[in-house]
Amino acid sequence: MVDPRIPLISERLREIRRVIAVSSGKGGVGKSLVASVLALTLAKKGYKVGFFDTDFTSPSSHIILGVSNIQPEEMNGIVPPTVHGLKYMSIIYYAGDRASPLRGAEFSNALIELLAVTVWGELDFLIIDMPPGISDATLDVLRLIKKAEFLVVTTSSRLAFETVRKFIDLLLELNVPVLGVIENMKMTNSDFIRKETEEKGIKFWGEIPFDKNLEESIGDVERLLNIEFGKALERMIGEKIDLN
Amino acid sequence: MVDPRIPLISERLREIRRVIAVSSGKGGVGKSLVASVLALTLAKKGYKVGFFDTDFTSPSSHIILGVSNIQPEEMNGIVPPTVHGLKYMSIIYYAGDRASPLRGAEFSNALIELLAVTVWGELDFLIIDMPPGISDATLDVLRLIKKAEFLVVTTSSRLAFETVRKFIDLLLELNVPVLGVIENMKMTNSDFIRKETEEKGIKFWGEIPFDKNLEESIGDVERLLNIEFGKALERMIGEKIDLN
Amino acid sequence: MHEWALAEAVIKTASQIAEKEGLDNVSEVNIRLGELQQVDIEIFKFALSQLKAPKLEKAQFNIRRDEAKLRCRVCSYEWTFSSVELDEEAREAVHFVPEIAHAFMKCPQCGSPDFEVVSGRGVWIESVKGVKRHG
Amino acid sequence: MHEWALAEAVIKTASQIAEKEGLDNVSEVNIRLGELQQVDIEIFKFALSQLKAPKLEKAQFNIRRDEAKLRCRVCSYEWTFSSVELDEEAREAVHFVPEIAHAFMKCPQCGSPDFEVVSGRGVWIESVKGVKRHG
Ligand SMILES: Nc1ncnc2c1ncn2[C@@H]1O[C@H](COP(=O)(O)OP(=O)(O)O)[C@@H](O)[C@H]1O
Ligand SMILES: Nc1ncnc2c1ncn2[C@@H]1O[C@H](COP(=O)(O)OP(=O)(O)O)[C@@H](O)[C@H]1O
Ligand SMILES: [Mg+2]
Ligand SMILES: [Mg+2]
Ligand SMILES: [Mg+2]
Ligand SMILES: [Mg+2]
Ligand code: NI
Ligand code: NI
Ligand SMILES: [Zn+2]
Ligand SMILES: [Zn+2]
Repeated sequence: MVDPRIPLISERLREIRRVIAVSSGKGGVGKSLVASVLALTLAKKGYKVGFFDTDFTSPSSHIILGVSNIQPEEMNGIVPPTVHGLKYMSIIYYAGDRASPLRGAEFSNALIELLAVTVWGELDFLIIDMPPGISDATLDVLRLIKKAEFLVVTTSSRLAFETVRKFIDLLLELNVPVLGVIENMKMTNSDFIRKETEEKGIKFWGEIPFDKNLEESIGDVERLLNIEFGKALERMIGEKIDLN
Repeated sequence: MVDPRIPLISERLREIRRVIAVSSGKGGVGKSLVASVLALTLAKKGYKVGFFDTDFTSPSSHIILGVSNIQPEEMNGIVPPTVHGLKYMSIIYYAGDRASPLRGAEFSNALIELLAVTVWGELDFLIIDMPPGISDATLDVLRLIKKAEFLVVTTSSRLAFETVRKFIDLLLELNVPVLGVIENMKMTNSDFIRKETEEKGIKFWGEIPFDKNLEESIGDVERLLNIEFGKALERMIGEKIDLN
Repeated sequence: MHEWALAEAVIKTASQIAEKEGLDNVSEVNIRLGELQQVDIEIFKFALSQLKAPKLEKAQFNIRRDEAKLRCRVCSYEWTFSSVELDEEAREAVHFVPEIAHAFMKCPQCGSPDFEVVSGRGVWIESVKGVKRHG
Repeated sequence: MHEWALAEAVIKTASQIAEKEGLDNVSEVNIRLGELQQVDIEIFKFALSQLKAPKLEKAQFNIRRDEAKLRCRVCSYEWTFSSVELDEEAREAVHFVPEIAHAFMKCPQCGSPDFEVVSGRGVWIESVKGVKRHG
């Protein structure tokens, strides 16, 4: 018995130039916010951008983007609707605001299904918002999306970096491209994260300060791009991503 | 083929009066800190307390407790070492500081193994530090530890509560006891979380302020118990847990 | 109709299998179609016939329906998908992502969403038969 | 020796199976012991003999070793646990929690830690045989 979906996935991703998985291993460090604002910023610069929220049991990018009442189109597959200039795919189209308790194998199956049937078309960037943990999502992206590059988000906390360190070591051991590390919600001026990152031979993208205006900007993308959070990320994107 | 571990689990947990799973669904809300300080506080009050870190792919309670170089004893099973008065069990005894990328089914198997072979003995409380996500860990605790009560941690953020709401709805639908909700890292004075919690008929345990002294107290349990974080949690425990 | 995407997956994979096994001409492709996904079999068949790849021109597509059976991981109760009443929205969601069943269905005996799809989840290729390449 | 805990699991579960199937006297318990966990078979057997529950007094414990086979989920390469060199620390860790293999081992072909334990993971009860209760 052969699963016919797997060979189709690379075909579906064929016309995508770069895939960036915004990841960490640790939860609550700002992956979803970084992924959303990264995608929005690239779209604003004129790139064709897809955005895929793979945190199926606790999706949050739809809240950040202020999205509701949209559905993909069925056309030789599933065509993601365009939201704020992004081709946006999320499990919420199917689960709505219900809890979707999924075991790892079920998560994996759902991810494979969506990768196999989603018609992204031609994209400059596909941004993937990853769930926390070093588990099915990470392993499946590594296994199924060979061209994925990882952008790693951490906070300044030792608790976050304990996991992030393991996550990065895994990527390096597998020779997977690590685009860089972002230190988010910075409140003090320790350079612990920068040092640890550079010691591993990885680009330190910089710091995003803890932004008091962030919470009230959630759901309003124009504001998100214009507060400190959005501005800091925009600067990093300009400096660190090779956008030729 | 029958898995002989499952029937042994209830036997292993027989002499434990109460099991409290510190959970959320969301990552980075302070589950590990709340679980650790809850366990320490109960132990300080004179209760017999076990503490089980089930976040196998990103454990952090050992950093919070400042634990290293300890190993369980082998005696008709695995006897957890006592750390700061807690019978403490963690995957770090076996994985050390290596990354342990585990798919859900593997997580589940490891959890079952540890539940089957760990000899807790008589306990007043077993505190479980849960990983994020609504996945194998949650489903396995529900399936295997029938007496588990859930203490739910959230932050004030809409992004956190979006997931926490789903998590609570799942528990309520299954008629699982929800001890209460803690609003952690409080920085503003909105009463959104309190209201939402009480509307669901759940006890609101209260707020833990964002504590600037927390980061530097990680690894030093005496300090953890004496900063605002520890004091706030101690007050809640005194008021909200029925400790007869 | 995302039935076309599923058909595309079958065609592409059957071609790859034919290639790997050195089949010049594929005579039959045996497909198992899980009930859970509620694939529209007429559209699916039509898509298969339209998408035919070079080596699959003369292939016959045999489609076997696989009943969807579920088993609760908590209480071991077993039931069939056809015995469950689901509204249109839920059916459509499960059509696209069968795992979404966990958001809409519960074990009829104990109420748990922690069940296993024992059979009848999605689309599978059972076998690809044909004439081996000569030479 | 946590072999005692594993033996306890077998005894307890075999007793439950005997109870459920209405067996008065169990004559044999067939056990499959996965190689990955590196159970000390002498200690395990001794523990089984010491722990015997009422209905299991005359039971014979047949233990079959199951070779540990691994398969990479990325490149499909298959290998055996016995072909891998692991240091003492790693062996001991895997002895307690077989899944910890994912922290210490990689696919010999592609280097991925994303492999499956196809067989030989842990302890299983294959069957419990005996005389049915009369009455
Ligand atoms: N730079 C920042 N300043 C203030 N709050 C932030 C910042 N980055 C993230 N947050 C907050 O942290 C929480 C976690 O962010 P989120 O993007 O959901 O993380 P993850 O996806 O890693 O779980 C959210 O409540 C978010 O509003
Ligand atoms: N009340 C608080 N004040 C300040 N920082 C906190 C507080 N609670 C948690 N943190 C910080 O938040 C981060 C996440 O905490 P952690 O306990 O690891 O969460 P989880 O287990 O839910 O992932 C850590 O860096 C921790 O130091
Ligand atoms: Mg997120
Ligand atoms: Mg934690
Ligand atoms: Mg619809
Ligand atoms: Mg040792
Ligand atoms: Ni369709
Ligand atoms: Ni042992
Ligand atoms: Zn059930
Ligand atoms: Zn491999």
